[in-house]
Amino acid sequence: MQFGDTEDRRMLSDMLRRFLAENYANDMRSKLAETQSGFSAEIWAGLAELGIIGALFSEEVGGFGGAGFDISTVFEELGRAGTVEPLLDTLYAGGLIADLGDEAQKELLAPVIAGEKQIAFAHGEPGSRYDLSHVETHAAQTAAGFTLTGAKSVVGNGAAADTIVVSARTSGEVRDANGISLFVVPVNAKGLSRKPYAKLDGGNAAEIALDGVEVPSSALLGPLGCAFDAIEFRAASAITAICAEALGAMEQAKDLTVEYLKTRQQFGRPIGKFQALQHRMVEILIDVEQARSAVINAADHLEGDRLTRERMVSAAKNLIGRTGRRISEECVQMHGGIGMTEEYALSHFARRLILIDHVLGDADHHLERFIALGKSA
Amino acid sequence: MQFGDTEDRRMLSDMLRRFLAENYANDMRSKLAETQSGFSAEIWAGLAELGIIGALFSEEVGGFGGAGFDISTVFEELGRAGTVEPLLDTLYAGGLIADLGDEAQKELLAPVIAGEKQIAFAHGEPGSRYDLSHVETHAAQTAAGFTLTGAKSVVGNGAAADTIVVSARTSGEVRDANGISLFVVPVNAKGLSRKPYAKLDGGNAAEIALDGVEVPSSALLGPLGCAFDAIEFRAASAITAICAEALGAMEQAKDLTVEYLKTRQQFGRPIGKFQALQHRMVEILIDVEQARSAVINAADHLEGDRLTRERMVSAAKNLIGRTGRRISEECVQMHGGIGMTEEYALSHFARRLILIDHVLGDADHHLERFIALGKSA
Amino acid sequence: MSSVDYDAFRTEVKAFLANALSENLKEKIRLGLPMTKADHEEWHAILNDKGWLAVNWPVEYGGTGWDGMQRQIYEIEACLANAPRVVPFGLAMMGPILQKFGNDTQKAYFLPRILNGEHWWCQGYSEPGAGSDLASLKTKAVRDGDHYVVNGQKTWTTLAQHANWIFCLVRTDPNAKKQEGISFLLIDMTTPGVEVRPIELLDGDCEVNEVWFDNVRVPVENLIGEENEGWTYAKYLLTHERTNIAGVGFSNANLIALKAIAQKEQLNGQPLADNPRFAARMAEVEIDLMAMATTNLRTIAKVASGQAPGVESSMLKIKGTEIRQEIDDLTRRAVGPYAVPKSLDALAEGNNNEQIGPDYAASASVKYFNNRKLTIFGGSTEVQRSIISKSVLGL
Amino acid sequence: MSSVDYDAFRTEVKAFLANALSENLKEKIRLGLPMTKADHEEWHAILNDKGWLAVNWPVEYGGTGWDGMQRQIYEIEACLANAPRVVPFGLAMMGPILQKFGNDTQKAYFLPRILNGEHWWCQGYSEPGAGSDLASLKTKAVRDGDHYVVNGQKTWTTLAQHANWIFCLVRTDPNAKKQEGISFLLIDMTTPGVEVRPIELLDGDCEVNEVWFDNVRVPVENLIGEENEGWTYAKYLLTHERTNIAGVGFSNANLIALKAIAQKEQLNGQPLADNPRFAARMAEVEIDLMAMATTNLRTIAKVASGQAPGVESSMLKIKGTEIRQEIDDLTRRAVGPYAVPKSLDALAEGNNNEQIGPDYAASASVKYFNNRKLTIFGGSTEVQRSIISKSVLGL
Repeated sequence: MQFGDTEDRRMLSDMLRRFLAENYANDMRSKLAETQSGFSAEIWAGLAELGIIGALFSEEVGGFGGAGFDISTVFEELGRAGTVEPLLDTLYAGGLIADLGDEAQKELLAPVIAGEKQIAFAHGEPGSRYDLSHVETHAAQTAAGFTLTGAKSVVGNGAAADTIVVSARTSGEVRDANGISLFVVPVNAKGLSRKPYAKLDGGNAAEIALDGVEVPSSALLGPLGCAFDAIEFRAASAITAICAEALGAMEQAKDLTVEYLKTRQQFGRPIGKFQALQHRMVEILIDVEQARSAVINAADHLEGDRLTRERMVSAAKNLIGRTGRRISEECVQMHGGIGMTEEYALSHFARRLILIDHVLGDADHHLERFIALGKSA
Repeated sequence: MQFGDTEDRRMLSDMLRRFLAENYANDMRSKLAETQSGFSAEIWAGLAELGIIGALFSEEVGGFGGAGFDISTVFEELGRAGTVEPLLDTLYAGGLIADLGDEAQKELLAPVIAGEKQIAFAHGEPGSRYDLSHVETHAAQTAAGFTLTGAKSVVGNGAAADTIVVSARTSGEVRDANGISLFVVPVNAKGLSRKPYAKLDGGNAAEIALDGVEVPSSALLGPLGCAFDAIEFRAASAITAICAEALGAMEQAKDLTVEYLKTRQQFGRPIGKFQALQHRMVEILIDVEQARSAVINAADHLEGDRLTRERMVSAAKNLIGRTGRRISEECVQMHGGIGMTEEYALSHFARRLILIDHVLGDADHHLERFIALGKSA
Repeated sequence: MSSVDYDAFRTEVKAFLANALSENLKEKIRLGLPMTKADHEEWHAILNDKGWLAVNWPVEYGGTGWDGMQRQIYEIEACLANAPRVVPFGLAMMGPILQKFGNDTQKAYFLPRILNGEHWWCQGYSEPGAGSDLASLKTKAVRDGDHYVVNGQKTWTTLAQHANWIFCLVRTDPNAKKQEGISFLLIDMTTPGVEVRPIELLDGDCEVNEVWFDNVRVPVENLIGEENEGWTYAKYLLTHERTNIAGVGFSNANLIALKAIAQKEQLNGQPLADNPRFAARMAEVEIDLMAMATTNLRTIAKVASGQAPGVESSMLKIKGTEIRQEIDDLTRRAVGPYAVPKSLDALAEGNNNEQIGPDYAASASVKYFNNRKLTIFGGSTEVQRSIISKSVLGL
Repeated sequence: MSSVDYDAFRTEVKAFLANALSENLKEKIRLGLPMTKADHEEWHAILNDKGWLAVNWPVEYGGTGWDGMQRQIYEIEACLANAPRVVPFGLAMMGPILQKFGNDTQKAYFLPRILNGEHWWCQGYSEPGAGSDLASLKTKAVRDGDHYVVNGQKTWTTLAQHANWIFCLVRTDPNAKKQEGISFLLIDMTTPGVEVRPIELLDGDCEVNEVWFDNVRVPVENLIGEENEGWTYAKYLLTHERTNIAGVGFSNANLIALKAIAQKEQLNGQPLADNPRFAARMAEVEIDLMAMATTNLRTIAKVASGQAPGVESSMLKIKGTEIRQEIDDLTRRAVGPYAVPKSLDALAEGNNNEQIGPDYAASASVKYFNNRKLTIFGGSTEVQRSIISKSVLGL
């Protein structure tokens, strides 16, 4: 019963928390929102230097971590500080390269871990919603390699990425798990065009059009048509990560609200003396502890058998989706107007907690998935 | 915008409220629970004498009312007083006789309205749950009439009834709407056996076995195989009635709780001074007003076109199911232990509000029905 | 009330709206794009020409004189037609207060200018330290000859950036306790010393503002009623029947829009609208709305029969905003991953970015976030609960 | 803790339960039938023979000495096997208090008699005027020579009808304020002047009682610790790790039973378990339970590492009872119309009525109603919230 709480991870967590506390101010986010990438290059370099990017990858590919609890440790701190840097996309795309790449492809990871290159995973499509197996984008085999045609939507870090892992169908029907292949594509490939934009909760994304993009055979990542299992596994890592981030954001939202209840005076006393608010605050506290346990369960089973892992991961994303919404809305409501203002940090956490539910499957998606997985148990 | 509130109905309501306030004591219910019928013959006679049973039927069959708002007016008062007398079953079975009966059959209603005879509608079956068209009980046509075979479950007033309206299939498959017929059967018919029991919230019911019960052709109520529309319409009346009863029970539960919050002292002041309880009490008040509007909507459309009527009725039963549970649980919780004791009236209302959801379709059933009806709109 | 032919009225309203609304306005409302000042003014002028701008004013002041049922019909139809809302501060708030408590000079001067758009009003009640608690109101007005000199700060002032007049609660007696010693003052915002600063909210929108007063000189003629009696006048709006506090029209139109979105969004190859759980949520909120629309009509009937509403307003505010927020929440959830892009900017006027995802998705998140304010502003849900608890339940 | 082989332990527990439980007991628990005193005594004796009766006592007093993980495993397996719960008043409450605060004579006399069943304890804290608020405790004990004379009334005393001893909070200093002036007294219920009166609850069950004291003479040796310090001892149980406060074992077993019922119940020709909304509710509560089981283990680990829990108990109580009630609610809903009959009576011993509907339906409503008490007794949810608000949030 360690719950992943090792000495090393405690040090990692302390270090990261200190770094972000010192370098991440609330007003920074609104400035970053005006930039093309939506995030801070300095922070990114700092994270790389601290080894935070490396902590997401195994030693085999040049990292020094990569286990479920390494990921959750890092992302909880990122969530607590409200960072907008693209670590999630790095973990997702980078993980696929680490798992499936040949030696040449794995070399792409060194500059990523060093913070010098940006990557993204272009998987979602206009009609896919949260379905991981929904791939309409098509890869036609040619003499020299493949030609990619299709559209990818809401590609996280898609505006800033130098290299993009693209999923495309090489066989099968639109929602088949079989027949999906991955390709490593440089952003300047001919026929690839991006419509970049900011995300409402910070950072960047892009709509990506693939209009007959020709890639060599060496662009194929992993075996032809069999990428689904790897995508599912890395989605599980990414979901664990984003759940841990949500946990950190919940803690921050909770702390800000408790502090506000203690200081804000109304009717001659701190509003935290009003019992109705006290009792609602306690529900938030309980939600946070439930979320923490859900994250532990997911992280703890990330290296386990597929069925248990996926059930734990879907359970976590469902629970985080439900509690995240409740915490976001309740914390704003208990603050009143001030909780909605951009200049006050809570608004970022409130927004982030809501929008996390729109990434990698919402609470409904994962509940239905949890039920389906239960039937095959 | 009268919402059914006429001078006549106000008088009916006042009269009934006064009668029940004077004659219906809380400790009466536990005594009645020990009897076979589970209800009070004296109260029943009193209700008949006051014209309350008659108010549920049209003048054509010897009553003096029968409209949606007549029904809701009566049942709101019954609910407020927490009566356990079988008016719902009388309305349901009697309504079918009124709507479908020939002259001879309609004559059965006079002693019912006079309070001298008891009736029931045996429709539900062990496998039917809340599906009105689920009828497995079979009626085979014979030279002299019909032979009924099957099992009926949780037949309200089934233990006390003298005459039972029985639904049986004369054609079609188990859940077809077509092919259902109704028969008027005396309880002493050969082959009809009853397992009588008390209901948890008062009154009686029975499991009824039909083991080759022979009835004459004159027992057929309405045209052969075409009873479904009449059943659906009378179910709508009965649902409106039980929703109004729930509304009355909610009001009573609310009033008891407000009173308790004002008088019960804890930590040196009435617990009603604690803001957390105040705010929850307000939610109950809002729920009650929503329930009142839902009852009005149902009663107001009971004589209207089928689709609107059924949508309003299912909407009401769904809303009442949801708010009834919330009010029941919250009122008990705010009372603490005392709210659970049999000798204190709240326990009856709390139980009744929960179990109403198990009669004539629960909140889930009616929500799905509301959605299906919306598609055919 | 029964003399009105409501069916004919509804037909007339529909016909008018179909004719009067420009494509530009309809499209902006449909997409949830921000309205400019000119947009508002365009619509107000059209309504004023028709005589339908002041739905809750009596005919003698240029209002419609409609009964409650007519107002509910108009509200539902206007929302369904994607008509912009009427900015409420002059029409629904300042107007009724002037009519009830203003003197003849004030009425004659201000009322026509609300209708013709010369005056754009905003509301100066809230202060940084006094949200729901007016006892701690700090903005003060000190009498100096035939002027008041006003100093202080108001906040959460919606659309103050467009306004040229503000009605304010100001403290005129610093020694009075609680809600006493407060006066109701009308201030010309072009007076030197008035400054408006925008507040950016979590949806990125800048609808609300701070308004600062630095030695602002206000003629004493601009006092409403008696000095130190301001709370009485302000309170009138809380207990007086407010137009549209239940938001039946908004909820009805938004629910219909949600259903259309749920038909278009696909989930596992089926419309989202056919997903049993999503369908159930839409149906539950529809059922709640059907009941609330009747509660609203019951309240209107009660008022028409001469009874004062009061607590019904609070109940309708709580339930109405809850329903609106639930519909906004479902709409946000319906659009799936497209809730994430900051895509409203791309659609806005003068911006030639292309749209991201389906057009109905653009405003889903922003509207959800923006409308968190519904349960905060205008008397928070918590404040309404306390009012009801005290006045109805006697707790 | 890591030296224990938990898999082997689980196997041992399973094997023991499979062997030790009589069909009669298993069937009663499965059907939710009321347990008689003899039923309880039978099971306690079996556990005591095995040495597994006192799961949270140290070995020196005859307990198992199990660690927290072992206790959770045992609890889950015992519930799954339909074992009766161990009556907690002697084993989980009186025992630990005696071990911590009792003197040697008290320990030597009482502890073995808890184990061998000679003493059946009940808990005398609550009074009609003092539920959560012990400051208004009225039962008084007046010193008279080497006895206390006790007068007053306790209420909500679970299973007092079976008990021969009661541990009570009594007021020994009438002038002290709040929780002071209260003593912790052990009373032999066969003493003249003790009377037990049943309270019938809304599920028709008579588990709780009033206990009246009329000049009951209690030897001073039966005082725990110091006079007027009783609240300190009583409080210990609230902050001390309580066995099974989260109810993981109950919830787990009940959820499995619910799933089986939902497979059997048919809705439109399909198992209810396949109805998307019902399946979703079962899945959500399962997800909540999975998280809470981990929260429970985290708390156990914290205690094992020497930290005092405290507020975790309150959180687990709130969430644990919420989950249990949700499962009870779904079970009631699952059985449909068969929730209505008063059918448990028909199944009970010595009653030859036939069963009404499926056997799993008989106790569904009664259990739902009975377990409304979970959020009321043992420190209501509201009281727990206030404790957490104060101690963790500092509000």
